Amino acid sequence: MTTKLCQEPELARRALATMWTIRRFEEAVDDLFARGLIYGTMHLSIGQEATATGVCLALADDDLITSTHRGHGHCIAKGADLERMMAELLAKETGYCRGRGGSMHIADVARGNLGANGIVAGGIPIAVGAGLAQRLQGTRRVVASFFGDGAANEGAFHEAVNLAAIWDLPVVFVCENNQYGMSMPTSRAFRIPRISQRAAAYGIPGVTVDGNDIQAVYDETVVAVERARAGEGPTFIEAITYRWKGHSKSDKNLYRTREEIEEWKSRDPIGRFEAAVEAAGTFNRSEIETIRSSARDAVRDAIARAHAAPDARPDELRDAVYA
Amino acid sequence: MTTKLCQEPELARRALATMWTIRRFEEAVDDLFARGLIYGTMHLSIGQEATATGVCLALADDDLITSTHRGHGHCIAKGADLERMMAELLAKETGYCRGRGGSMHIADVARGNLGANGIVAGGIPIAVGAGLAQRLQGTRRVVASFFGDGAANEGAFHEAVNLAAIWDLPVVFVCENNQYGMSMPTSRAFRIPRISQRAAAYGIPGVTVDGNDIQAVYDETVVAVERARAGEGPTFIEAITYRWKGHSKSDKNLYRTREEIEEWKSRDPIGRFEAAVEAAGTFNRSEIETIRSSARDAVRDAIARAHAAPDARPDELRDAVYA
Amino acid sequence: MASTTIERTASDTRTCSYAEAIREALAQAMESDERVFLLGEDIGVYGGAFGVTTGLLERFGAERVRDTPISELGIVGAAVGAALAGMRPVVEIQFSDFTAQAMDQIVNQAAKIHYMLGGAASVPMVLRAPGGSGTGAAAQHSQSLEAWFAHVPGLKVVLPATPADAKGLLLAAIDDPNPVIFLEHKLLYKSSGPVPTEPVRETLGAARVHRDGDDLTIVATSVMVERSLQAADELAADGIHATVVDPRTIKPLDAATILAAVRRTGRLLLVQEAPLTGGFVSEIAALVAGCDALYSLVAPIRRLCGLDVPIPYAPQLERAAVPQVPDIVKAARELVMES
Amino acid sequence: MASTTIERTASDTRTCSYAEAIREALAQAMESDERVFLLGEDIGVYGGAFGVTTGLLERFGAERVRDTPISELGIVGAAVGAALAGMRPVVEIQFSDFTAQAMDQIVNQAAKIHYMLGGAASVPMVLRAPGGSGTGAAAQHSQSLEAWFAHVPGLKVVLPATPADAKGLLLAAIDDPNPVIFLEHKLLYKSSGPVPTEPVRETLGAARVHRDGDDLTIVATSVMVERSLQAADELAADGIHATVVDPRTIKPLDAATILAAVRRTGRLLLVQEAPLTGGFVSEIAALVAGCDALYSLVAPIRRLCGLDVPIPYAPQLERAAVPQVPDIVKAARELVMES
Ligand SMILES: Cc1ncc(C[n+]2csc(CCOP(=O)(O)OP(=O)(O)O)c2C)c(N)n1
Ligand SMILES: Cc1ncc(C[n+]2csc(CCOP(=O)(O)OP(=O)(O)O)c2C)c(N)n1
Ligand SMILES: [Mg+2]
Ligand SMILES: [Mg+2]
Repeated sequence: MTTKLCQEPELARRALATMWTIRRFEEAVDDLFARGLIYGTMHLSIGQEATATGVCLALADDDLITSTHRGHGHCIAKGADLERMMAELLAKETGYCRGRGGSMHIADVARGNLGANGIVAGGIPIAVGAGLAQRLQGTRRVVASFFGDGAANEGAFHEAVNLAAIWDLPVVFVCENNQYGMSMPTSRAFRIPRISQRAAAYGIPGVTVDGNDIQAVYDETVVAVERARAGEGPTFIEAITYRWKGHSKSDKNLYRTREEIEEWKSRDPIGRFEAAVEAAGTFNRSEIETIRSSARDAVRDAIARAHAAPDARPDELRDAVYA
Repeated sequence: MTTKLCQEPELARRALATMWTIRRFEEAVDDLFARGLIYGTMHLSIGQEATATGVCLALADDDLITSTHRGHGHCIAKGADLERMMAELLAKETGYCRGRGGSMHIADVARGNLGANGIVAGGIPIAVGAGLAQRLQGTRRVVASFFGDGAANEGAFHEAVNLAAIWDLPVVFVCENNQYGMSMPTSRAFRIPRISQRAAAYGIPGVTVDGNDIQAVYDETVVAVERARAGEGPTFIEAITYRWKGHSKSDKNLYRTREEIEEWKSRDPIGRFEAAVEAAGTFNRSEIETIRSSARDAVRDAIARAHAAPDARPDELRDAVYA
Repeated sequence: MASTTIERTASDTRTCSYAEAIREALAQAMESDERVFLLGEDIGVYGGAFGVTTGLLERFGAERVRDTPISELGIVGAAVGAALAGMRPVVEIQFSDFTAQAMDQIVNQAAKIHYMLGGAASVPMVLRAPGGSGTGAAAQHSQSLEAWFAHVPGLKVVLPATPADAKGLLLAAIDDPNPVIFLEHKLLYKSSGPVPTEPVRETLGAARVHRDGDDLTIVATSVMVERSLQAADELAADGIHATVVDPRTIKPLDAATILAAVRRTGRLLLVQEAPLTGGFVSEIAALVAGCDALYSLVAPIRRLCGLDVPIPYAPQLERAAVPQVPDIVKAARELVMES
Repeated sequence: MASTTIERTASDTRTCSYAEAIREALAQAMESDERVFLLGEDIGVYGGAFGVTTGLLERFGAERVRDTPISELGIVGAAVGAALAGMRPVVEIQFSDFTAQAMDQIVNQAAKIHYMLGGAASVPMVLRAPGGSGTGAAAQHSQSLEAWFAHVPGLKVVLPATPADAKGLLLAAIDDPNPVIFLEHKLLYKSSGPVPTEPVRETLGAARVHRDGDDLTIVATSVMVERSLQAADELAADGIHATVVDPRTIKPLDAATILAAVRRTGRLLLVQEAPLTGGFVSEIAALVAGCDALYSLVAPIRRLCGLDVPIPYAPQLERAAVPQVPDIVKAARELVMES
């Protein structure tokens, strides 16, 4: 048996704080975007917080991840600085990418986040390469690669998972199946009920978990990470979840019903975990409320500081094309 | 039960004649190449004749195929004109491609061969598109796509098979597993014992057959073609076989043993089928000998006529870049 | 200039957007030719990432307006195969940057099959994809990749700059028996202009001279056409008169029209959004410098292009990375003043 | 010309082939830097499709000389990830045509990561691949695709023409903290020449002037360098003296050396194997026509390039599709005679 997150104050706090921070951060992004204060586009993971959080809780600080276009949650869960994240979205010089990347390219290499990626499945081969580097360098680090259900139909997914499999690389493939790739439901994009069934095509273990149950995500990740560290190769984890918001700003949600969305909101991963924590007697209501409000405050602070930071500098536009 | 090829004189004759024609054609190519009379490179399928032949025997004349760099066998089995094939290899104006394609690009669109392909897995998505066209046009035609074991690790394979699967397209995927992609053994390129296990990743049936047993290949293709025609979607057939010759002209065969090659020669698909035909009493030795020698003669004739044809014309070099 | 008097049947026009013009071309092509069908990610109920195919699913059904999984290589390959088997597929790739995923099928298959097979088969397909920056989508969603395709024998490459051209050129591209790369621009989708109501084809390979002037020639493509025309207005107020030519298709390229304009004006300003180095306008410079039009030049050929940087996210950086109207005005003025 | 006096430490040389020179660079880099490793299809026991890596498996083992399945996109992506995580991967792609499979990782990932991340990470990797025609391998195995890569900000692009350059430039490419596309030529693998025994680096971005002459400047790359030098010999016999410049790296490009030669000779012949339209030498023409070097020209700039056709299989057609020595001689002579 792995650790019960809801019973361990330290882990329960981290889990809750992280999920709330993701939720509040993205609500803020949604709002700033609607008010025209954020440029470009953004993809929110509200409703999917348990996946990013559960996986990263099972990783060591110096383990690595690759992330996606829907990457705020992964970034926060891996320990990013909220101010630098928000500064990036606000196109500030102090942002993680000096304002050059925006939401789709935030990386936090120091904390092991090799980057969000605007290319569906683009990060998967990169994760495999990072895993290969660990092997060649003789470290015990593990790489977790996040990607969506839609990404599993890209050639990049196929080639990369196979490479990790044949070389027994320390990679954990985390497929966040939120049931749509943009407007395409998994029922039409796949002829199999579970994407984790694809793991068998590469000779690696594959499991499907309830992605809104942070304990389940955590448990499977712990097993996968152990396998990876032991040199036994990669694991494929499919986490079933749901995005509450549209795919991106341009989404009119024509491909799904309001009822479906409401139904999934009732399975809120944060609410579920709060209930478990409370039931376990680890924290009471007001302690939970404190965690919640510190998340909100941390996001507010980050926004305020990020707003005050200097804008990205056009006069340095030509810098850093080459290292 | 499907038809017993060795018991049906007409089918047995076609099967034997086709396999011998492929064998003799490729022996001739090998020889012409060694004598410097053929330019470029070539990939011989000697030893694999039962696969191309068994599959194409199960197809109707107006069914389609896509082929590979190792495509002489497919082309002959689909009914190509030997003279035009040989003329192509000899870079003649009368060749299938007017000397512009050579061995790796021979196509015979009139007989449903959409083309060999110099790109590993390049033909697989094309086959799926051709299958989609049949569906849109309301024909009952089926498309068989030949490819090697190595091709099954390309992204193109993955994306294409999935498309055919979700759309129930009339495509038969024929993986000729000759156990090496150039020097890479399947045991190192895959972490699964059977490539047909990948079919399950797309929710389609997958089978592995002895690719040196023409009956087995034929039987499974008949089943797959029936499914496809009935609108039930694609099937994946893995045919285990072996190439007797090197990968191409530059191969020094350092990655496999002489014993292994000899062992596989003892499983000659043609010899096995001849034995079955004789045992069934369908043809006697001398009848078989006649089939053999007419294959040899047909190839000889084709070479002679092809040699006499005019060379491809450099003054028309710029023709046909655009239709 | 032959190119300006493109033959066309008399036709009513209506004012509509570039996106609507493309949609109308698709619909008219599908109505008149059963072989035409669409495939791409989210082109059905979603209407495409930029709404171009909105409503077509309802009109033509899910078989002919075919949503696909996220599999660009597979999609383009399926189009190649369908084209070989007698159909006329029109593929939408959500952002032209993702043609990178499909380059094998575009370049090694579609472009080469007709020639490689000695003419025995052809690949009549269109690949539509939006390029360009200006929406804050950053480096992986903002490229202008036309030069890649123009360098590939066997492909035709179209860059429509106006709604009317978008419609007429797309209809021609769909009719064409070759693979055509049709590069739209995100910023143009909402631009509007008069568009023939009837399915009037434009010619692939004929430039459009948008404006005549004797002081310099500006050759621009895609979103840079409108910017160049605005710049030309400003310049005219200063007494500098520019001829503005849009090649519209860079392959085939209407060199004659460009060269005639250069001979007449003696000065050439080339404007493109793509990064300077190796961009398509370098080809135009090389054409001019490679023939006697060179002797008409009274000043070096000026290229005003995107900087050699990946497109950055921050709006002020993004804007500075590619030519804007004031940059064109300035470059033109310098070109005329210096010589 | 600064470029000709590239600094180098005194070093013995030995005569070896281009393939051996590359192998030696790989071996020396692997010996001196643990982070360097190789990956690619059949690079182990097979020694690579062209034998370049023969023997390296035995010396460095299967972890550092890593055979891969046929998965170009995955391989290049793995190199990107390994580079991000502190390694120095050198990828071999069997034919440069198959970079089409890997364009996303090359262009959208490797080239952009450093910039897109505001400099927070870099991607020190080398992608080696042979290009060019001349072996009868036809349209999908004979392309010269350097122009694609040169157009992508963030990449460096090297085209070595001699064994010595192959070695020195490859060592420099491996040292470089950026993604470098290193395009070898199939026909050159067996060519031989003197090569420093020591691991002497050449500079990326410095042209090599192979020959000096006052009548015209020939700029050529890859296999066209040797053909141009042969042509220059023939021309010299006729009293026509050519300067022959090989840029060696087209990104960064040593424009100064080229422009100086043009200013001195007044005539420019650009020779490339890739198809004319949109090829990299168009960029050089545009550079010359875009500055005052234009005024030194006494004749239009002549481009002698591959025809705009896919490379055909038949030897006589294949030869006719790209410049040969007599074509260069003829073009140079016409250029000099006409003006
Ligand atoms: C190669 C590529 N194709 C298409 C897109 C456009 N696009 C961005 S996100 C997306 C849907 C991705 O679906 P999924 O992988 O399930 O992730 P989710 O958005 O659901 O988190 C698409 C089609 C892209 N960015 N990259
Ligand atoms: C995309 C691509 N990568 C690599 C090659 C080089 N190549 C040609 S055939 C081959 C091996 C193919 O193996 P397999 O698919 O098993 O077919 P086989 O040769 O065994 O018939 C390789 C690596 C190629 N032609 N295309
Ligand atoms: Mg999804
Ligand atoms: Mg094989």
